[in-house]
Amino acid sequence: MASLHQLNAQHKLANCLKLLAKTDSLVLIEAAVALAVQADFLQQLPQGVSVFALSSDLQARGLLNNCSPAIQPLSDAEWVAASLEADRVCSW
Amino acid sequence: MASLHQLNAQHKLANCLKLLAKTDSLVLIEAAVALAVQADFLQQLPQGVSVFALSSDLQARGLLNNCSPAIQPLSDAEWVAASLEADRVCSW
Amino acid sequence: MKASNSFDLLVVFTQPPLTASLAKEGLDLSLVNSTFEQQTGLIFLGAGVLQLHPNQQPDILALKGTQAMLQALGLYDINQLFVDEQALLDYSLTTADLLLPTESCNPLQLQKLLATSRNVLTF
Amino acid sequence: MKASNSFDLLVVFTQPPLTASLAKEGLDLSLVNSTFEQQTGLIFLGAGVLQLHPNQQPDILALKGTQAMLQALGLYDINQLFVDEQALLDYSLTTADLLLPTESCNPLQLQKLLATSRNVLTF
Amino acid sequence: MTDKTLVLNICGAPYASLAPLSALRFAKAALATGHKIQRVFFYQEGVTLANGLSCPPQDEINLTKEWQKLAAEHQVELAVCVAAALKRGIIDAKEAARYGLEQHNLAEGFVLTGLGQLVDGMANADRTVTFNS
Amino acid sequence: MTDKTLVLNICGAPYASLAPLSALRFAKAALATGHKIQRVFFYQEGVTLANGLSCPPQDEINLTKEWQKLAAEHQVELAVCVAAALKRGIIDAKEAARYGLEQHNLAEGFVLTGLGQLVDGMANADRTVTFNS
Repeated sequence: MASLHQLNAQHKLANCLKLLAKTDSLVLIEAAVALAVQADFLQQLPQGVSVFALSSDLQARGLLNNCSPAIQPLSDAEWVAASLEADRVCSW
Repeated sequence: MASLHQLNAQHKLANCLKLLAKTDSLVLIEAAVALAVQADFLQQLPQGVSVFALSSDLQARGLLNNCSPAIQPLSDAEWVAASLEADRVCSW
Repeated sequence: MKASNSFDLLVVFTQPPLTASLAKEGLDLSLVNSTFEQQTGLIFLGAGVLQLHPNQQPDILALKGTQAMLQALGLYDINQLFVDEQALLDYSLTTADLLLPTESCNPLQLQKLLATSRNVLTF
Repeated sequence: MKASNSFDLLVVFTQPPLTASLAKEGLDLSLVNSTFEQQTGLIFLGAGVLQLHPNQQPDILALKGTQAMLQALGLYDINQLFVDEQALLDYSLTTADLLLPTESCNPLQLQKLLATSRNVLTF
Repeated sequence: MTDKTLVLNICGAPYASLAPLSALRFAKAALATGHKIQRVFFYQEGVTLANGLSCPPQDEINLTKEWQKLAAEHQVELAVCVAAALKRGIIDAKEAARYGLEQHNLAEGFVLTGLGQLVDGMANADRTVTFNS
Repeated sequence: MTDKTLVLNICGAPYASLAPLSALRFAKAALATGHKIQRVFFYQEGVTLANGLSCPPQDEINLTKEWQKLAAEHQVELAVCVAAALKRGIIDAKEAARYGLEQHNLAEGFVLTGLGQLVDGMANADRTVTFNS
């Protein structure tokens, strides 16, 4: 019963982490894709969480090439698919 | 040339701290008065900073009696006076 | 913790009282959800626990506050309120201090509430 | 650092690019300020340093972005751009990576800019 | 994974947030991959997208028009929370008359409705996705 | 400390923020202690306070009316950034005609104007105080 957490702002991460189970996934959207290039971001997450970031949001901000290899860029179609594959979407 | 930093949301504190000099003052307004009852808030500030919180904002949220004694409640008139006494107001 | 909880909708409050009209809009939705016979659970997360702080006087700011709506939850059969154990510590509160009866939850318990609910909305 | 800076207005950018229209509105104001012969300084603080990240393609989202406005700053005699040294580290950037020439500042230098400016606005 | 029914819940304003734009991208990708958008609900600041008087600069995207176009092409319901809308000055001709106002501004294609439409949508759709401010 | 000239810059919307309410409290306290509010400037989401069609619930404060009242009683200028307002669908009769719109919604007592009015205010007032969202 895994959730997809949809995070759209960096400052909401602390609350998101309280509900983010290690079997859940996280997708960074909008300006929160800045986390994908932030040095200490990944180590704040529980081991095992799959992390995605929207490709267009990264590219629009010039961050696609700087994105950590541990973070998987998603097309909009893949974003829709991930939202349907999870048991629910939790938008922060 | 001291500034009065006016903080209205907890999540803006990190950026505020970057510009908050030890000779500056900080006034918590609106929902940021929640910081006045948060255990580890004061130790994040540089030594010497005067910290205020708006009395009405504390009272409206039931927090006036829980407010740390190191934080001085301000009436609206005192808030105006503090804004004029400082050399500038930096609103976050 | 009532381990068998499974809500149609979990409403998560994350902000202190009188942060815009977020809490009011979350409570409006909770009440309407209940009138549609949907099981509703509420989580007070992080600074959201302050929503249940006693002695709030929103009228001092000419604002309405949510005290009456919180008191009405029971009339709508919304009795399952969960609070973030860590947030209680951060704000030096215990469940006994709060406006309504709640259950204090550790991170795994909070995560389980999410994992067993059909929908979730954060305010 | 040009120690004698004293600005009529300091504009502080704190958000990553394309966070609502915050940066655009801060730049609009900076340009107008300059046409009123007011000395304007810009600080890029925290995630705001990403405003100057190269290779932005806002058109991918059908958005306008601020690249043209940033390039126009020089035409308006706004040449004093300051960036938060710690934020550059946090985002693995150096001033050489950025879209425009900037001066990297430590906390005391940033605080001095504020202490010597008449007005300040944060975006 | 095809042919699922989706409800989108838009809670952020244009300009102050990217919620209406991100939801539009999501909706287009969902429709292109064979899913159905049953309803788009506008709540909180999201209701301001339904302001028919907005005049964005000519070289910028007009999100209200984009949503009207998508809704017309794909028979998507654009449901606006009436309580949230009235507070924020988004009002149709009927409500304007009731409040004694001479002007109104609800954009064509949007309908003022109750929160029940969101609850009904969440209960019945395969998935509800919220776009916050 | 008496008789200073203040400019207030309101950047947050009603409901989505407390900016218009906090600024109102500040303005009342400033006037009560002998200072002058030279101008209130509305920028970013703050412009939505000037929506004359807002219908708050009867038992809630009507911030648009409160500001109109204060402005009338104390000759305070309510200046709304025209570019920010047009994007967000806050428009007066003159601009509506220019854009071919049949309706308009700028509340009485508010004036659409340029950003220069904020710059001029900041340059000349004793103190400018901003209220963010």
